[in-house]
Amino acid sequence: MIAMQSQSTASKKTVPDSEMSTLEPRIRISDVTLSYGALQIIGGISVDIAPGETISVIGPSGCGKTTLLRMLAGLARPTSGSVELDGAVLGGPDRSIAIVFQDYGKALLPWRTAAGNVSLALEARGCPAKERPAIIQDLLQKIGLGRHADKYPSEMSGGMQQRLQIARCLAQEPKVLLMDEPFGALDAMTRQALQDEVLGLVATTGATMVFVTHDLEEAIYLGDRIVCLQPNPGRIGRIVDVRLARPRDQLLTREDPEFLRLRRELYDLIKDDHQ
Amino acid sequence: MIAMQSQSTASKKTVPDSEMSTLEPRIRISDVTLSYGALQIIGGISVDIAPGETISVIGPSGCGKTTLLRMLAGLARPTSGSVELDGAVLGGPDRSIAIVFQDYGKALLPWRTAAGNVSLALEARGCPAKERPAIIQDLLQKIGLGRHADKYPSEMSGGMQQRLQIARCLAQEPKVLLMDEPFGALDAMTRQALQDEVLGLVATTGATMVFVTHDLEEAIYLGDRIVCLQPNPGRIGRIVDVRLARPRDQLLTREDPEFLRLRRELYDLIKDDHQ
Amino acid sequence: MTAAFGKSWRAALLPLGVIAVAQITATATRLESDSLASPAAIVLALFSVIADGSLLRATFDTLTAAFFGCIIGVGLGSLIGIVLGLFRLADDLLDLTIELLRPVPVVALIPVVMMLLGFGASMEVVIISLGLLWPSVVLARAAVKEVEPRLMEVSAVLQLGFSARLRKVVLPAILPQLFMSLKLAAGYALVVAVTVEITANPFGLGYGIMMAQQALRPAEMFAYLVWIGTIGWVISMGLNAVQRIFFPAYAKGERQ
Amino acid sequence: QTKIAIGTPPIAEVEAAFVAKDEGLFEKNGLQVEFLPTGSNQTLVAALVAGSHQIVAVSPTVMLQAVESGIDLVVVANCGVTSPRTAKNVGLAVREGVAIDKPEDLLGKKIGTPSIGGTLDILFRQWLKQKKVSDKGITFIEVPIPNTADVLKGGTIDAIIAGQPSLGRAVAQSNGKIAFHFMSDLPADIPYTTFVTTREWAKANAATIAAFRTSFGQAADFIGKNQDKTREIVSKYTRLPLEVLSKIELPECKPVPTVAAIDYLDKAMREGGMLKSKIDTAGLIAP
Amino acid sequence: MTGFSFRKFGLGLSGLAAFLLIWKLVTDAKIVSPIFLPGPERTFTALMNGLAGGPLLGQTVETVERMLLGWLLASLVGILLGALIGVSRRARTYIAPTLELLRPLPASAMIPIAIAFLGFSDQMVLVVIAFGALWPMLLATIHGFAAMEPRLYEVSAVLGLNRLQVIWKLALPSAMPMVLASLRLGLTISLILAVVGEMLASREGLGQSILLASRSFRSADLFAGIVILGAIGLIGSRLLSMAERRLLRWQASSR
Ligand SMILES: Nc1ncnc2c1ncn2[C@@H]1O[C@H](COP(=O)(O)OP(=O)(O)OP(=O)(O)O)[C@@H](O)[C@H]1O
Ligand SMILES: Nc1ncnc2c1ncn2[C@@H]1O[C@H](COP(=O)(O)OP(=O)(O)OP(=O)(O)O)[C@@H](O)[C@H]1O
Ligand SMILES: [Mg+2]
Ligand SMILES: [Mg+2]
Repeated sequence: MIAMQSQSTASKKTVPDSEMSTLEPRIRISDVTLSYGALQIIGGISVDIAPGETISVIGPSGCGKTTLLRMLAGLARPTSGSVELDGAVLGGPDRSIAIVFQDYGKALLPWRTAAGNVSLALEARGCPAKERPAIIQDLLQKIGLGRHADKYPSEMSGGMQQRLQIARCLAQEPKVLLMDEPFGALDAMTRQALQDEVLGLVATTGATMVFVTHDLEEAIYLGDRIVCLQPNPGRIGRIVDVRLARPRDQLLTREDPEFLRLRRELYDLIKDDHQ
Repeated sequence: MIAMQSQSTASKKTVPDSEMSTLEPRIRISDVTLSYGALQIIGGISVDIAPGETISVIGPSGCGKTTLLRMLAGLARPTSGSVELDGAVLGGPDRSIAIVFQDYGKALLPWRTAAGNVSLALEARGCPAKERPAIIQDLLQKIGLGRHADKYPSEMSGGMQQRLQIARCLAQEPKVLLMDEPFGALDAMTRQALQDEVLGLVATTGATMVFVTHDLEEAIYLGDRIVCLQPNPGRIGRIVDVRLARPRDQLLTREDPEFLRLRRELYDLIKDDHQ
Repeated sequence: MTAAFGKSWRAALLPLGVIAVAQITATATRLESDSLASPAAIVLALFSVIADGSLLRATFDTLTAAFFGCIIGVGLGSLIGIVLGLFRLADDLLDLTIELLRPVPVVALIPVVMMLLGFGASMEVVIISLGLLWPSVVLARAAVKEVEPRLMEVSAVLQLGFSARLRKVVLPAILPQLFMSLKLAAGYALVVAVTVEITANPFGLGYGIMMAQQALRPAEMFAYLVWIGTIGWVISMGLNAVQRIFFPAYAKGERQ
Repeated sequence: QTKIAIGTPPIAEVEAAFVAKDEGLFEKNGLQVEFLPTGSNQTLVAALVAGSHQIVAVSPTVMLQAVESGIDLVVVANCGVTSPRTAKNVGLAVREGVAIDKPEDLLGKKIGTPSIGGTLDILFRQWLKQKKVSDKGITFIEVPIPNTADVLKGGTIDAIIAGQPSLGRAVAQSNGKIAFHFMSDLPADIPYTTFVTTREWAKANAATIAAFRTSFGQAADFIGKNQDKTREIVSKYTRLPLEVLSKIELPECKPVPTVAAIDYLDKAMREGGMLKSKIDTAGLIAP
Repeated sequence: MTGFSFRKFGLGLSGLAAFLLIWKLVTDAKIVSPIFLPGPERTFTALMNGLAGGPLLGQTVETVERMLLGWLLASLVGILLGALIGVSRRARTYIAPTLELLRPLPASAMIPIAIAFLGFSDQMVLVVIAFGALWPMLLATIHGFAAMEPRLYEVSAVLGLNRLQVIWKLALPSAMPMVLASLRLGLTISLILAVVGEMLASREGLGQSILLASRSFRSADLFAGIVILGAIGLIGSRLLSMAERRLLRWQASSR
């Protein structure tokens, strides 16, 4: 039950190191635990996440990544400890926090087309009907579904459904973006394109992002810090700072020696955990 | 609409090259097309798959990988062309063909525990009730769910559900194993362990496998041949032979120069396609 | 337990309010009628029919008929509905005929069934099951068509036989809907039973209503009605409890 | 002892059956009677044909229609019949504010009737005919007996044909009056209900029918002599409150069926278009 | 998407033909007296007579009108109440138990009471129809709300949808298959209750015609009425299926 409070700061260009520690964290996770009955799933996690920061979360299957994200979204109540958003304890879901669910198939409205599903988020935040089509088309274009606006989820491939869910979350214009293996069903090229798309959006909107993935390179490429979870119960094993310059580039960043070093480090870490 | 009939043979140790061409293919896909209404999804695919061979399928999101697999499983009827299993045209689903669905969350019986879900396949093939618990426990152990036999799917993480579905397919003892991004929700270590597990099973049972993935390394590591699909409509862009020795090894095989060469080749291929 | 008790007074608020208003109006207008009665008079009448034992006998007769009618009607109807939901051919073949037969009021068939079976419990059971048959068919068919297609594909791949597919995939998947159908049917069975008794069969609660009506005892008629409402409510509560005990997974899912 | 099942509507007009049962007259004549007061006439006929009952009491008009459509019924006995003594039991109640003083005033009005095509209904139409008023000019609406008073008061109809006690209540509640005691102008001895059975059964059970008739004869005597006791018995079987019954005249009980009465109704229904084909009325009474 | 298939139509007709044949065989075998159960030919003759010169057509219009109005009323009330109970805990505690208490009350037994309050009016019959036909829609809506994919409730919470939006945009569409099936049931019940209402409250219509036919043992006329009822039900249900195919397009494509 090691709860490591990371004092290190993210090396994001927009937010200089010195400023970071003085800034109020956007999300403060304080000694959070969660149990189902007698079974403890999450055991004492504490992290502060600064505004605009991107945190990658990795860890073995079933270690509690999804559960942690659900708590950040206000969908699950911690058994003890608390999650704070901008200094106020999070009591439940909030429109400023978007979450991309891991089971994309279930999170879409089967009776709405791709455009309709994106529209839902716009309707929720009261966007005027006239402006919606343009925003929707723009978002669908960005995630590569521009030509599929009229398809129902049942007529889309797994990767397309996954992307559709991302588009809906972006339509929410969230302050905090929680993503649970959002690119799991995508091929390498589409995935890289979307990584850059998301990074760009996060940079322009200043959104804070927590990104669950099982792809180490993805975790490094996207994150300011990487939280490595250990299972039984889920807890923080290590927090790794990613000191790579931004904006990042699919070719250059991935060839950066620091990138390769981090990859090796993480790989060894999880291999040790696995044994 | 280029339909490339691969004449090349898989370099599987058990089946020498010379024998291959004389052998009846286990699966013969002859000029298969599929349309939904006016929309053509699959446009003329032809491949022969030898018994015991493992084919990896890669391709961009929405190119028709899942659709192809569904036709091989007898779940979708080709609009033209035919799929033959052991020389007989496939008329519908068959118990000797197992399929791991991409949307794992929907393919499990929510009212049965992990053990119960695996049991379903045993019940289907009339396995005596007394023998079932041992087989189930063995399978769950293999995929790392030994301690979760009594959990319901709703109480499992995404990766656990995915593994559970694989266990059920293995319980079917299939001649042909169709896998649709089966490891998409798994972390790298679990994924590698399961890759070896599946390879071992395929080797011992002599099953034929068609494996859809978006992970190039996984495609190379598992396959005897790699079918690269191109979208709109889905068709074969290239078939790449994997001349890597078997049994394969996570460290050695991945360091093999041929492995790295193949990776580069595939990467360039899909990058070209993507542009 | 206490929580349930603590809540039940709130449930009683609305009916109690209505009763109070009714009593006040009845007293104020000095109600005298052959078809209406004041709540107080109804309560008195209820006690008198309970006291002379006629109510309990009638209840037993009605419930027995409703029970068997319900079992047969819902069982057969659901089975037909499931078959129709699973097999396109059967559905196409019978759809037209079923849609034609469905709107036939069972009341109109009473004389025909009477011809075959005369007065008695079996006639009533047959009519109740006829009345429940079509609704059950429709609901079961809709439920089957709603089953997650992926699960149907799983059973196709595993080549489960009809009965295995039914027992292992379809039934568990549609159980919540079947239960809803049963809940609906249980209420409706009571309705049909009482209707048959009012119009034809000389026993049970409906007969009691008919006699009270003919005998110009509105209070007694209302007493029967109130009693029927209470029984139906108890049955429905019972079914809810059964649902919670036997399908906790569904109850859990449903409460979300 | 012969066992038979009898079905009747729960009304005072079948008093003889109640009395014969309650006073043990059936037993005395070797009949063991199971007794079921039942709602509608049609189901009673169906029960008769199905064989679950041997004798049922139906309105004679229903019997005639059944016979016309091919159900071979015969009359066993009568009970309540029209008579000057009970003429005041039935009347046309008119609500306050509706002017009906002479029969012609009925034209264009809405009139409630307890059962379209029932005995009262047919008799009222006969009366209209006597008064040279066409029933085509009047809208008849069927109103169940318990609703008589409420419906008249509610104003959806102008007048209603009713028997006691509803008649009195309807008049009182609507501040109306009884416009006509039309029964006074109609012939006596027309049965309100009649006990019938199938011809087949009647042939095979002549002795039972004789015993039944004897019982009814004795019951009629009893009724003539013991009005109060009869009221008690009727109240017991029909569950009509005794206070209500004690305010009205009990129906005249004449058990022996007559061809004349059947002919009268047959003619009336034929004129009203309710019967079309020929019926051998003479053969309708069980030998 | 034309919605018409010859195969389906042909199969449906052969099913119907088989049914008519069985009907004919049963009546020819005289299992039930022909006085109560006429054969198909006699029914058809009576139907033709009634439609050609007789009153059947006008009565049909009356009954259909009554049925439709009652059904609309019942659907509206049922779905609104169901939605209310589905989302509001307060409605669940205060209203639901009373509804459970009312549900088993036989609509036919309510008619005398309704008459007492509303007289012999069309409104009275409407209220009775609405009362009786309400329950399937009510239960289906409540069930649909309860059975909605839990993940979608989470989606609505995250998007910050208000209660009305959750009902309108998530719960109702998700309950749609069930609700549509219950609308069909409701239509049938409305038709049956329109008929029963006409019988008991003597309103002009098929109900009264059936009642009078049954009273005078004109079973062929009675069955002619029943055949019309069947036809009304069939047409209503076909129209609903067409609506269903449109509304459930998203579902049709997944099978
Ligand atoms: N409702 C529940 N009841 C009991 N246990 C649960 C429940 N939900 C989740 N768990 C358990 O909590 C643990 C963590 O689950 P979680 O979904 O957070 O894992 P994860 O890290 O997201 O895994 P994956 O990478 O496979 O998605 C798992 O062991 C799972 O079995
Ligand atoms: N029922 C359907 N109706 C219309 N189009 C469909 C239907 N099912 C699939 N498609 C289309 O077929 C194409 C191929 O889908 P498929 O699921 O086979 O893709 P995929 O290669 O598996 O993609 P992914 O990697 O994202 O899972 C997609 O463009 C999809 O929109
Ligand atoms: Mg997860
Ligand atoms: Mg796919």
